[in-house]
This record gives sequence, C-alpha cells and structure tokens, in this order.
Amino acid sequence: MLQQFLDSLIADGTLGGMPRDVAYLIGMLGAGALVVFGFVLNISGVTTFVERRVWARIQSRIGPNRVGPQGILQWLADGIKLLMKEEAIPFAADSALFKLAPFVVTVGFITAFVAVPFSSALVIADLNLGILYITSMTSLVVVGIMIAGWASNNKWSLIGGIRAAAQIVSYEIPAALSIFTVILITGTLSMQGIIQQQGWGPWDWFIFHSPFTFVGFFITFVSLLAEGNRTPFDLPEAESELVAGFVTEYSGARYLFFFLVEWGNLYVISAILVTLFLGGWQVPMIPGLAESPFWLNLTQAVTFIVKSYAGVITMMWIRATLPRVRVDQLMSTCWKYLLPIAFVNFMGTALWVLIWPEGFRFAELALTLLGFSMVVYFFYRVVFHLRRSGAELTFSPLS
Amino acid sequence: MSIAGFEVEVDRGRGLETEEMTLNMGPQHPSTHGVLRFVVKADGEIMRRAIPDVGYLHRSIEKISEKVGYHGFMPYTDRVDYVAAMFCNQGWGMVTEKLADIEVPKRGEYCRVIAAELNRISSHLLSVGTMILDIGAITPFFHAFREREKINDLLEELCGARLTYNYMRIGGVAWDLPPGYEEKVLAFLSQFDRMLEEYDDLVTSNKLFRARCSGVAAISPADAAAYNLVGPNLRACGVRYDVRRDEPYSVYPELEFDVPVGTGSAGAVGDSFDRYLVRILEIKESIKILRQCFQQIPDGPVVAKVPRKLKPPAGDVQIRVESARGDMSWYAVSDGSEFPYRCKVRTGSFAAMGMIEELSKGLMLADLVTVIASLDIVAPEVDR
Amino acid sequence: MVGGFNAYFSNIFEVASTVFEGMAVTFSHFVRKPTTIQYPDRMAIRVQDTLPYRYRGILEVDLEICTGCLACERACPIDCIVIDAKKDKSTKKMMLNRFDIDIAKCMYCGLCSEPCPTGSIHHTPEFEGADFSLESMMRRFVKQPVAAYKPKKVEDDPEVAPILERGMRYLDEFADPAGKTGTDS
Amino acid sequence: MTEFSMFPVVFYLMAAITVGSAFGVAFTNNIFYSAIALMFTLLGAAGLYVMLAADFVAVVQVFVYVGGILVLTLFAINLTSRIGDVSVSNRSLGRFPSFLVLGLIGYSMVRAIRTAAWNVVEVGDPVPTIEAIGDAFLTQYILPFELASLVLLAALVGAVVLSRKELKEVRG
Repeated sequence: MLQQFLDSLIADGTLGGMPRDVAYLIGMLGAGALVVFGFVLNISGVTTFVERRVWARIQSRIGPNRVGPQGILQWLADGIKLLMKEEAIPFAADSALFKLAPFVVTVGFITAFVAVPFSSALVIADLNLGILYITSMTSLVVVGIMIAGWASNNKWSLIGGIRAAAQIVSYEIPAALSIFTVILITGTLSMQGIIQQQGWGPWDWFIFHSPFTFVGFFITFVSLLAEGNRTPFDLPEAESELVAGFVTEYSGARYLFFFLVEWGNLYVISAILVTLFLGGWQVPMIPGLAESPFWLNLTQAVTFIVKSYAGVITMMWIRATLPRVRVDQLMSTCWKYLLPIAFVNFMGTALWVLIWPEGFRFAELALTLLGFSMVVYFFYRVVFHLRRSGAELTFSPLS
Repeated sequence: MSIAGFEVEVDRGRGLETEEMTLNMGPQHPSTHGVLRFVVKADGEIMRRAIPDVGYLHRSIEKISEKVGYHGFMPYTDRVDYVAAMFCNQGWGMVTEKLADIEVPKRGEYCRVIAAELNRISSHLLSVGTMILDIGAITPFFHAFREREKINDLLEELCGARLTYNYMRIGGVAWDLPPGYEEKVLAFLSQFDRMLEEYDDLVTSNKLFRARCSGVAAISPADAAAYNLVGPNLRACGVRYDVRRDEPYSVYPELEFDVPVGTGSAGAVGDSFDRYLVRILEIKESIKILRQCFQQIPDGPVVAKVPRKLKPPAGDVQIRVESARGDMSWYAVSDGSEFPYRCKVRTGSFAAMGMIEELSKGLMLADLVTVIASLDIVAPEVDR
Repeated sequence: MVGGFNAYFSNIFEVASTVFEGMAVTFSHFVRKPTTIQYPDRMAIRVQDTLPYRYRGILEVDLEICTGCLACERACPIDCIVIDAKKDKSTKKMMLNRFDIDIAKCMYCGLCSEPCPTGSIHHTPEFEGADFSLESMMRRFVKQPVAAYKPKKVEDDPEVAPILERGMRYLDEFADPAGKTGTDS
Repeated sequence: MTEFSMFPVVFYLMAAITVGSAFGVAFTNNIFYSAIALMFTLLGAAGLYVMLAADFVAVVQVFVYVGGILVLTLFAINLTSRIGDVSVSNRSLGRFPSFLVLGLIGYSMVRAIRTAAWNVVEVGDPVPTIEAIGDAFLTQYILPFELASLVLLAALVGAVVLSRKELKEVRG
C-alpha cells in the first residue's frame, strides 16, 4: 500500500526529481514514526494506566483518576514528568553502555511490531516468517537488559540482568516448541497465513483444534509471560528482593524506555497469542461486510485489538493475583514441566495432523464445550466468592 | 537446602569455584521492614550468610522512662512496637501495677484484653500481608490492610488514635468502651471471618505461595529454644507455649482459646509457611477471644484509683506479656522516687533477628526476604 | 525419584486449581465497591466530621475556662505545653501571661486533657497541621494577659456558660478516665 | 541514465557495521565491550543476509546468535568477571603468530576472490526460502543435518556433565 502510494506521488511529480529509493526510505521512516508515535507509544502508555486501574479495582482501590477524565491522561503526565527529570548516571557506571541499553531494548521491542497483523490488510509487513521474526526480535530485549544490568555497576542490577538472561533463554525453548505446534498445523510461519486458516468461531480457533493445542496454548502463555518478565516470573526486577533489578540505577527518560518496553511487550505477547490460538482478526462474514474493504478492515482491527487487550488485562489480573516464583522454581517449571509437556504436545500434534489433516470436528466442538464450561465454572466460583464476602457491589468501571 | 522440592546436600568441595559477592541489603531496601541492614555474602543466588546490622532505629526509649515518670512513660511505650502498641502499653501498665501493688478492676482488664486482641489481629494482618508482598503478590497485601484499616477505625473509636494508642493507664484503661462498641466489633468480626476464608482461598491454599515458603528456614524446637525464639515463631516450630496460657495474666484464665502450633503442612515443621499459618490461626483464636470477652465483660470501673504522683516502693519487678511478636518481657526497677530507676524491654523481634544469620546459610537470595517477613521482624522493636 | 508420575501431575493440578481459585477471588473484586476515601476534595463530608469523638487531634485551649492550675503542663511527658501563670499583686487575681503549645513537639497522647478540671485544654478533630515553619507550629493562646477562670458553684456568665458546659461534657466523655460508668476516681 | 539506488548505500552501511564492529570485537580491551561489538557484527551480517534475499537465514541468525549465543556469552561474562574490575582483556597470542594467520587467511581469500566465477544474478523480489531450505535439509542434506544434531546433542550432554553439581539426596 505504501509502495503504491509513493509510486503515485513520484509519478505525478509531487516529490520532484527525488530518487525512488530515497523516497521509499523517507516514506518508510515516516510510516514507522507514525506507527511508533501513533500506536506503539500510546498503547504502552494507556496500558500503564489500565494496569493501574485494574489493579486498583482488584485491591479495593480506585486508582489514578485525577489527570484528565477518569485519569486517562495519567500516563501522559507520568511520561512528561519522567522526560523532564534529571538523569543521573552513576559515577562508576559504564556510561556509554549505560546509555546504549535502553535503546537496544526499545529497538528490540518496536521492530517486533512490524509483523503484528491488525486486520487482513492492516499490517506493516506480512513477512513470510512473521512469527519467527517476532520471537527473534524480542530476543534483542534481553541483550539490552543484560547490558543495563552490567553497565549500572550495581550488584542488584547485575543479579537482575543475570536472572533475566537465564529466564528468557530457558523459556524461549518451550515457547518456541509450542508455537511450532501451531506451525505444524498451518504449514506457514506468516502471521497472516496462520490467521487465515482459522475461523471466527471459537471452534475454528487453533486453541480448540486438538487437545494438544489446548495444552499448548497454556504453555505458550506461561512461557511468554516469563519472557515478558511478568508476574509470576518478574524475577529480574523483583522489587522486594533486588530493589528494582536491572533498572535500579536508571532514572528519567531512560527509565521510561524500560517501562515503555515492559508494558508494550504485554501487547506483543497478547497479539502473538491471539494470532496463534485465538483466531486473530477473524470476523463472521456478514453479507455486505465483505464488499466494503474499509468496514471489513475496521471490524477486523477492532476484533483483533479487543482480543489482544483482553489478553493484556488477563496478564494484569494474573500479576495482581499470584506471588513470584523463586529462581530454582522458575527453572524447574521450565525444564521439568513446560519443556517435556511441550515436547509431548509437539509429537501429539504431528500425529494429529497426520491422522486428521483437515482437523477433527468432534474434538474441536468437544474442546470448545470444555473451554466454555471452564468459563462457566469460573463465573460460578466468582459469584460464590461475591456472595460469601457480602460486599457492596458496583458494576461501573469508573468508580 | 532444598532444590525443586528435594532435600539435597550440595557438595561445594570441588568443581567450579565461584567468587563470593558481598551485597549490602539495606538500610534502605524495600523489604527490610523498617530501617534494617543485612550484609549478605552470596554466591550467585545462594547466600553463604546474611549478617544483620541493627541499631538504625535506636531511640533510647528505655532511658526516656527514667526522666518522664510512670504515668508519662505510657505514650512512649507505643513507640516500642508501633505495630502492636497495645501490648507495650499493657506491659508497662502491668509492670508498674506489680511494682506499686495496684489492682486493676475487672472491666478494665476486659477492656485491655479486647483492645489487645484487636491489636493482635491487626498486627498479624500486617505481618502476613507484608510477607505475601515480599514474596511478590501485591493484592493480598491490600486486602489485609483493608481489614486492618477497619480495626484501626475501631481502635480509633476506642482510644482516639490509630497507631499510637496510649489507651492503657496504670491501673486500668483510659476510656471505657464507647456506646455501641460491642455491636460494631461483632459486626466487623462476622465480616472478617468471611474475609479470612477468602484470604485462605487467595493466599494460603495457593500452590505457588506454598512452594515459596515450604521448607524455607525450618527451625527445630531445640534451635528455637537455643536462640530464645518466642511467640508465633516458637509455636510454628511445634512448641505449644503461649504466655497467655502458660503464665496467665489479666483475664486470660477465664477465656477459652487454643494455642495453634506448626504442623509442617507445606513442608517441614517450623518452616516459613508454618510461621505464616500460625499467625492466620492465631487471628482466628483472637476472634474467638473477642467474642467471649464481649459475653463475659462485667460492669464496673475501668481504672483503679492511682495517685497522680506515683511513687512505688523500691524494688524490681519483671512481667511477661504475650505480644503479637511473642513473649515481651518488661523489667522495671524502682528506687522509691517518682521516676523509674531503670526499665528494660525484651522483645520478640530481637530474638528472631539474632537467628537470621544462622537461618540464612544456604538459602536463596529471594528466601531472605521470606525469612525476614515470616519471622515478623519490626525494626523499631529490635532497636527500641 | 520420589512420588513419580503421581506427584508430577498432582503438582500441575494443584497449581492450576489453586491459581484458578485465586483468579476467581481477584476477579470477584472487579465488581466490588472500592473502599478508597478520596481525601480531601472528593468527599461527601469532611474527614474531620467523620472522626470519632475521642479522636486526638490538634490541641486547643479555651482560655475563658482555663484555671491556670498547670496540671496539663505537669502531665505533659514532652513539655510541649508552657504556661506562665502569676498572681497579680495588685488585683489579687491569677493572671495567664503565656499559654503556648508546641504542636511540632506534641505527640497527641491525651495525657494533658485528662487532669484538666474544666475541660479547657482539649483535642479537636483537626489534624491538618502542615506548615512552612516551626515557629508557626507554636500555638500561642494568650494574646494579652488575661485573668484565669475561677470555678463557681453555678456559672452565670452567659458567655462562659456554654463553653464550660462543652468543657464539662468533654471531660465526661473523653477525659474522665471512669467514662460514663461512673467510678470513685 | 540509471536511477540512483539505495541498494549500494545500504550494502556499504551494513558492511561497514559488520567489519567495524568485528574490529571492535578483536581490539577492545574490555571483554564486555567485545561481546557488545559482536552483537553489532551479527546484526550487520543479518542485514547482509536480508540484502541477499535470504530472510530465513537472517532471522535465524538473530534468533540463534543474538538471542541465544550472545546472551549466553554475556551471561558467562556477568557471572565470571569481577564487577569492580572491568578491564578484563582478551589475551593475544603475540605479533608473529597473528600475522602468520592473517597472511594465510588473506592469501586464501584473495585467491578465492580471484578464482571464483562471479555470476551476476538478477535480484528479483525476495521469494520465500523456508520451504526450499526445509526440503533440502530433509532430502539432499539429511546426513549432515543428522550429524549436526548428534554433535549438538553431545555438546548438550557434555555441558550438563560439566556443570552438574554433586547432589546427594538426603530426603525426597
């Protein structure tokens, strides 16, 4: 789309005699800036606000509600405050690497957005190895974290960096293995390709494709949580143990970058999960919708963002519920539980695809029913807790 | 030490030698519960030992007593352990009463027990709340503090302050229960019962939480005795000893309650989980005691007649109170004048603090905060 | 390996089920009413009005009913109350020249208001004491020397009577250690 | 008139990053700096792969070398280096042997460049290479592929043996 647009601009002479490649470069940089400033930064910022409000409600509080209507601009105020703060670089720190680290982290995070699909047409680049590209780019984040941990010249930071490395390298394996289960089914690495093979209904989603993908979904979820340094795996910055882990010595704008990545990563993790297991942007083909590309893409994008954001809120909700695991437990979870099960899943899916290349309808429907009954039982428990507490209820998200 | 649920002995005699790292944890650290400092000798994630460094919060409270007199010292005792100030009030009251031979009216004793047990609940809530916060879960902390705020409201109504109560006087308590207090407390307790069940569902039964605490820093009864561990920490080791039951004071003989001990339900007896669980069970016992108190409380005065200028006969006296952090022992010497000659407090946190260096050997770095929190150390109580 | 397969799968099941239960508890909080009090500006009534009667806020002195007996000064364990009361030679009256309370020092223990015979020195529900200088934390109640109050059998001065009534009521409910039960103290 | 193309510019940029940071790896005194320079070398090489339309190799380069091996290198440095003493240098072998090695490598490279037949291939739009790679691995190159797997497995077992601590089970 961008290429066509630039070609048309060149053709009618708006850009003068600018060489084609330079025009492409400027166009891509412009589009990139638009995406970064228009979407990526905002989604990270809004996520911090939403996280604080979600936590607050879980903890019987209200959360930030002063800046802007209902506090919606709190993230902007925080960001501006951090940008204007003095940045202290410790005297004994390695100042070049200390400054480099936030940028490595941010690059690793923002480049991942290139392959995230929002609708059937709305994707920056539909790489044919999209999912592999995203996982490889996010691995840059850990390098940044390690640089930060080492360059701060602080022992807490160093331990945080080491923990981050050990954790992310370990959890990449079960994550990759369970991502491969989906790839076994689809036969493509492209994000769009994976979504196109699913349907709008839950029974057409890959999570309910077979018992193995059902388990694989949870393994992927847990491993990606660990890769995103989220509770219960937030050991690298465990504030009660390591003060603030690898960000201990950071302040001001550089500190901001780390948290930009941390919260933006939530969205990337969710987007991966939604793409792989939860049907992506698939919407029911209502007659009339298919004819209008604009409305089709809009509904698809809304569907995708709503699904991903549900995932983001789930991660916040998990963070508000669970305690942190210990380092040895972290490792045993990965190597003793997730990895063997992921292997079994991988083999199982391979067999499943061999036996039923087109999917097994009965299993899909049964698993959908299982998932649905789990949700129903969950709400039964919620109501049970509500009744037992006898608490005053309010259904307004605003108070 | 334990790795992944297995009790193993790590042979460090051969193989790769790693460098020992000295970490300075505190005095300003998020989970040292006040101003505390630990010098941690660590080998990667595993601690060789953690040496506590105390004294940052020393405020000479014992010395102050020599200058302000018997009545005037009461508000200072609030500051000995600000999380459970009622017990310090009660301790000072009791030691002076014994020194000057003052009889506390029955209703006064009941008021004291009601206030103290409410305070015990709030103190234990703080303890378990901060423990789970240190382990990494944030929400249970807020839930515990929400309930604690309700107790603070009740205590505020009783004595006008939320933290430094100064509720008790020598010879009784300063104020009788306000009108309608019984209904309010009982209403709170019935709501709090349900909240405790919810807390159990959210925290106590949580496998991740149990895994973090099970087998961490398990203390044997012999070790506990050797290090003079007291209170819930001692009971978690399986020793059924409670000053309220074994050396009864106040009206505790008239009240029925159990003394919960650690059973090792998550791992070893006397581990961090047992210490946590004993506190939760003690909260339940305190609720029982409170309900009985309101049934049994007689009418009558709440404070005995005590001269404004109290001059106890010369002599020395020692009493013990079961504080939220265990056996709190008060010792006072009178020389017959209006000021105490000497006063000394021995607190539960101090004993627990002494044990950390021994306990920390071979634990993971993350376990240190669990141990500190599970021993329920309150820094000002250590230093006074 | 101890436990074997059973332990392995029961571990997984335990984690899953307890996490499930915990998530249900936290989810139920989404629809519970928050308990936050939005002090100070978003409240139906001021915080000060919600505080219980016995609340020990910043001290205040009603000079009209102060007898100048110095009981509060003696009771104060940190000497934050300074009273200068002298008998005027010419009028034979007890004159209050100075009655200062250093709020910066005060620890709100309430020991001073207990011995007061008239309830002159009492706690208010005010607690917002933040200020820019230590000097302004010094509450000077005597602007110019006034005569101390002399207790009478029946108060007939219409100006002093309501103040005294308030003071006695305060004594009755707050400062009198016997409370409402009435004792011999 | 041939249109100005960004292609050579990007190529020389990538090459400069790769070679420059490779010099950094070799010459810097600080081992941590070496590792960071290595990251840029690897990323530059990945960029060159992209320019050769070998996107799969490029992504795997980043995934495996940056995400895996470099992180492990940094991990090892973090664990072993004394944090107060950052200038842990990589020891050189001495001038003479290094020039010898340099000369040998330089000679063979120059020779290779001179003897190679430089077929100029028309660079079209990048085509997906994964399937071709997969096919090649499982048909023509299956033996080397399996052998490589075996070597990796041996390395894995070796690492476990090396790093394993002597654990004595006391109670399970």
